Amino acid sequence: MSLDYQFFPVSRPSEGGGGKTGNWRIVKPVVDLNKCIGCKACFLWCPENTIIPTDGKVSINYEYCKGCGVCSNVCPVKAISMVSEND
Amino acid sequence: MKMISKVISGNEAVALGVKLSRVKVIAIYPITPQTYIIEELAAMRDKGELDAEVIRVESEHSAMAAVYGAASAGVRVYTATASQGLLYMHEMIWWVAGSRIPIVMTVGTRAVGAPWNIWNEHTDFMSERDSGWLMAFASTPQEALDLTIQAFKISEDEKVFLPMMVGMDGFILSHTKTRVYIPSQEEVDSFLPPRKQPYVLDPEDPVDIGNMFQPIDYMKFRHSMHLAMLNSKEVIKEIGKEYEKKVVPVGSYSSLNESYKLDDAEYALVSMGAWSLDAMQVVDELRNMGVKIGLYRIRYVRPWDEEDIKRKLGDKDGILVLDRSVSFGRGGHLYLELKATLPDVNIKGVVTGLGGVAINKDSISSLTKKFIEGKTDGEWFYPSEVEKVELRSPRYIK
Amino acid sequence: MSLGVRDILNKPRLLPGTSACPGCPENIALKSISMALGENAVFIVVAGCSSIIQGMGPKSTYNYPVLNIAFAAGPAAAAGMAKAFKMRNKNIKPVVWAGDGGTADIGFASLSGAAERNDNILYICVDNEAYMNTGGHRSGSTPFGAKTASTPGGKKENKKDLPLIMMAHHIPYVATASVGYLHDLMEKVKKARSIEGFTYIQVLTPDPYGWMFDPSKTAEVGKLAVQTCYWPLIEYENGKLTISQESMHCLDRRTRKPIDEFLKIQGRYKGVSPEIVKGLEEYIDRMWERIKSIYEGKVIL
Amino acid sequence: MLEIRFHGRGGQGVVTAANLLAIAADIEGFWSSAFPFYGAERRGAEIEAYCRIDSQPIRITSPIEYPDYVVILDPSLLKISNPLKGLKSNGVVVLNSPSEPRLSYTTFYVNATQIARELGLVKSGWPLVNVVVLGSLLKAVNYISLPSLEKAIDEEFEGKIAELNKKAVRIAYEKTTVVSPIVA
Repeated sequence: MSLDYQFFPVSRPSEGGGGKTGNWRIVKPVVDLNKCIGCKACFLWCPENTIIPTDGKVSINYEYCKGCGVCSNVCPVKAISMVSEND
Repeated sequence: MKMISKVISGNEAVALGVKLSRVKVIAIYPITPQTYIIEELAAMRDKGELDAEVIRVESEHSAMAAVYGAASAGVRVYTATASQGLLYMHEMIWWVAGSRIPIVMTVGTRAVGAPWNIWNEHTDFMSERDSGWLMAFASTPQEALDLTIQAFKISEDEKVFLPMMVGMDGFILSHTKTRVYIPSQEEVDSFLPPRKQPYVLDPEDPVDIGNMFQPIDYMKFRHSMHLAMLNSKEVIKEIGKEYEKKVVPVGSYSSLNESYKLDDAEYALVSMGAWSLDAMQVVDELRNMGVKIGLYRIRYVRPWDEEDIKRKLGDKDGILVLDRSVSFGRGGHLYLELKATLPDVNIKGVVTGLGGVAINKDSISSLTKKFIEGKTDGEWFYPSEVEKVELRSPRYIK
Repeated sequence: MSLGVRDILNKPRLLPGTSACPGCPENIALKSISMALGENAVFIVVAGCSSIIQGMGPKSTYNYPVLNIAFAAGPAAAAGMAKAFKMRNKNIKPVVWAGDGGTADIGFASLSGAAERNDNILYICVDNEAYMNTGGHRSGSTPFGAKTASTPGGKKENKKDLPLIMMAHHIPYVATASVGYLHDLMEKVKKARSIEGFTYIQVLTPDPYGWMFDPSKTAEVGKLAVQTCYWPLIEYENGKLTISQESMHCLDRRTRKPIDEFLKIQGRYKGVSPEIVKGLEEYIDRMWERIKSIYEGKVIL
Repeated sequence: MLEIRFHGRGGQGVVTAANLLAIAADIEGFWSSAFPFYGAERRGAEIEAYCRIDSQPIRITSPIEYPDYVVILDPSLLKISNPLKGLKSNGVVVLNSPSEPRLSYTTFYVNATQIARELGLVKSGWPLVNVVVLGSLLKAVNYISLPSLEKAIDEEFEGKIAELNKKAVRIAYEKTTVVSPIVA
C-alpha cells in the first residue's frame, strides 16, 4: 500500500514563517556606523532577530525587518534613525 | 506451550496488557469504574514490576495532555478514563488525533450526568466517534486484554498513525472476574515491535508540531486522517491474525466485527459489548425453536467495516439493533450507523440498558421475538419488572 | 551595566520573518530566553499569540522542537514530556511558553498540578496582561483600571498575584523579569534551567497594541514598569526571596518613580481618573509590603 | 450452570467472597465469572455480588435473579430486606448465624462472626466473615474442594491473613450445620 495519503501537521524551522515581513515596513532603521559603539543593545532588543552583529558593529536584514523602531529607541548613542521607505 | 490463565477482572486484564506492551509513561486520574486499572499500574510501578513513569495528574484534561507530551517525545504511553472524565478530555482527544501521535486509552464506559449515574452505558464512548480515534469495544475481559495489546501495534502502524481507544462496559466487564489467558512477555515482545510514530520531538532534529497551516493544508490533513482510518481496516485484520498466531490463540481477530450463526440467518441481532454474549445465548435458544437468526457483534465503531456489514447483513429480512447509547430524538448510535450502511434493509433500533438498567437474556429474547413478529417499531425498552415500578422522578407541574 | 552580551552568547533561536506584530515583546522575550537556554530545549506552546507568531506551516520561525497544544494543557504536557525524556535518559527540561490568560485563567489548574508535583519543567509566563491574541480582552492578570476590549470602562479588579501564588506551591524557583531588562531575564532563565524541579518565570511583556503605545517604545515601557515599581523584579529560591538590583529602590516608597510616568505612556490608561491612579498606587504599596515581609523573613511561605 | 448470589454489607468483603469462589471453581477446571452489583453505597449498606460456575464458557452477563444458592454474610439482612428473592424452590441458603435459622429452604449455617473474632480476623472493628462463610458454602456445593479454595485464598491474600483465612475456612467447613426447610 502506498503511503502517499499520509500528511502530518509538522513544520521545520525556517525563516519567513510569517512571510516576507520586510514588506510590512513603512520606516526603516538605518545605522550610522560612525556613531555605533558596538554595544549590541539593538541586537538584543530586536524582536525579529533582523539585526546581526557584524565586524564589531551591526548590520540589518531588511528582507524581514518590520521597521518597528525598537532598535532606534534602545540605542544609547542614537546611532539608528528611522527613515521613511518613501524617501 | 501451556498458556497461563487467571481469574481476573477486565480492569486487571487491561492493566496486564499495558504492562506487557512495555508502556513508558502513564498518566493516572481516578474515575469510576476504571479506577483500579490505574491503581494496579501504580502498584506495579511501586513494586518495580513496571518500568514506567506514572504521573498522578490533576484532571483528565491533563491526563491526555501528559500522555500527549510524553508520546511526542517518543515513548509508548497509556491512560484510562470514563464518563465525565472522557468528556472533560474531549478537547485533548481531538488535539491528539489531529497531531497523528499514537496513543492508547481505555474507556470503562459509564453514563453521563446530570443526574449523577455511575453505571454502564455507551454514550460517553460513542460521543467520541468523530474525533479521529480508532475505537474498539471489548465484550469480555480476555478481549479487553487482547485489544489493548493490539491497539499499540495498530495505532503505531505507518498506514494508520492514529490514536486508539478500547471501550469496555463499566462494571459489567471492568469488574467481572473470569478466566483470562495471559500471554508471556516473550510472546508479546515477538508481536509488538518497539514504538513507532511519525515524528519525535528531539533537539537534534527540531520539528514543530501543530502550528498553523493554510486551509488547503488543513483540509489535506483531515482527508489524510479519513484515508488512514479507512486503510486501518486491513491493518487491523493483519494484526489480528498475527496476534492469534503469536500471542493468545483463544479469540478470533481476523475480522473487525464478529459474526455468529449469520450465514443462513433470516434475521440478525446487532450489538456491542458484554451483552452480546447474552444475545448469543438468545440466538442459540431461538435457533432451537426453529428461528433462523444470528448475531453481528460490533467490535470496531471506528473504523466502520461497511463492506463486511453489507456482506453479512445486506440480505437479511430484518435486523434488530440493540443500543446502550442514544442520540436524542434520533435513536441509538449503532442503529443510525447501520441504517446509513444498509438503507434498504428492514432495520429497527432499540435503545435500552441506559444508566445501568440491567438487561438480561430474557429481555433480549422477548425483544427479539416481538421484532420477528413485527411488533417492534423502534423504541425504548424497559425490562418488564421496571414497567411496574412507579418512577420516583418528579414531574413538571405548572 | 554594560550593554554587551557578556557570557550569554548562544545564538538566538528565533528566526526572522515571524508573524508577530512589529515591536512584539514576546519575540524579544523568546529571543533572549533562547540565548540563555542554548540548544538543548523543547518548547510547549499553549494557545496564544505565540501559536501564531511561529508562522505558517510547513515553516516555523521557532528554531526549537515545539509542541503546540490546547490552551489549558501546557504544564501537563510538559510533565509528560519531562518523564518521557527521563525514560529515554535525555537531559532535557521542557519549557512551557504561555501567556497570562493561559497561566492565570484557563491553564491554572494544570499549572498548579504540575507545580505541586514539582515536575521538572521551566514555565515561562509571558505576561502582556490580557488576551492579546483575540483582540485584547481582560484576564486575571490585567491590572486595575486598564481598559481592554472586554472592560471598555476599565477593569474593576486587581491583577492576580501569580508569582506569590507560585511561591506558595513551594517550588524550588520563582522569578519575575521584564523585557525592559534582558540581562536580568537571561540570568534568571539560566539559573532556572539549572535547577531540578518546577521553575517559574513571569516576564512582563508590554504589548504596544493592547496597551496602546508606540511599538518602538516596547523596551522603555518594560523599564518604566520596573522603575515605577509597578512590576517587581524578584527571585525566590529555596524559600528565600531576593530583590533584583533594578528593583531595590522600590523597598522605600520615597525612591519610587511616580506611577503616572508608567500610565501616561499607555492608551489603556488614557484619561484615567485620580481614583484609579490612587487604587493602583495602593496596589503597589500593598504588593511591596508583602514582598518586603517575605524578603525580611517576617513572613515565611 | 450454577448461580450463587452473595448478600452482605459494604465493608464485609462480599465482593471478595464471590471472587474467591470464582477462582476456586477455575482451579477445579470449571469456567466461572464473578461480579458485584455496585451502587453508590458505602460501608454498612447492602451489597450484592454474583458468581456463576459452569462446565463451559459463560455467556450470561446480567445480575443473578434466580439463584441456586444464596449466601448471606449478615443474618440481620433477612429482617431488613429479602435476600431470598428469586431463590429457586430447591435452592439452598448458606448463612452466617449464631443460632439455628428457620427458613423455608435447606440452610447451611455457621457462626462465622464468632470464628472470625476468635481468629482475630477483624478489620476496622468488623469481623471479616466473607471467607469464613465460604467454608460453609463448600459443604453445600460438592463441586469445589477445600484445597482449591485454599489455593484461591493464597492467590488473593498474603502472609498471615491468608493463613488465618485458610484456617477459618476449615473450621467453618467442620462446624457447619444443615437445617431442613421449615414447611409453612
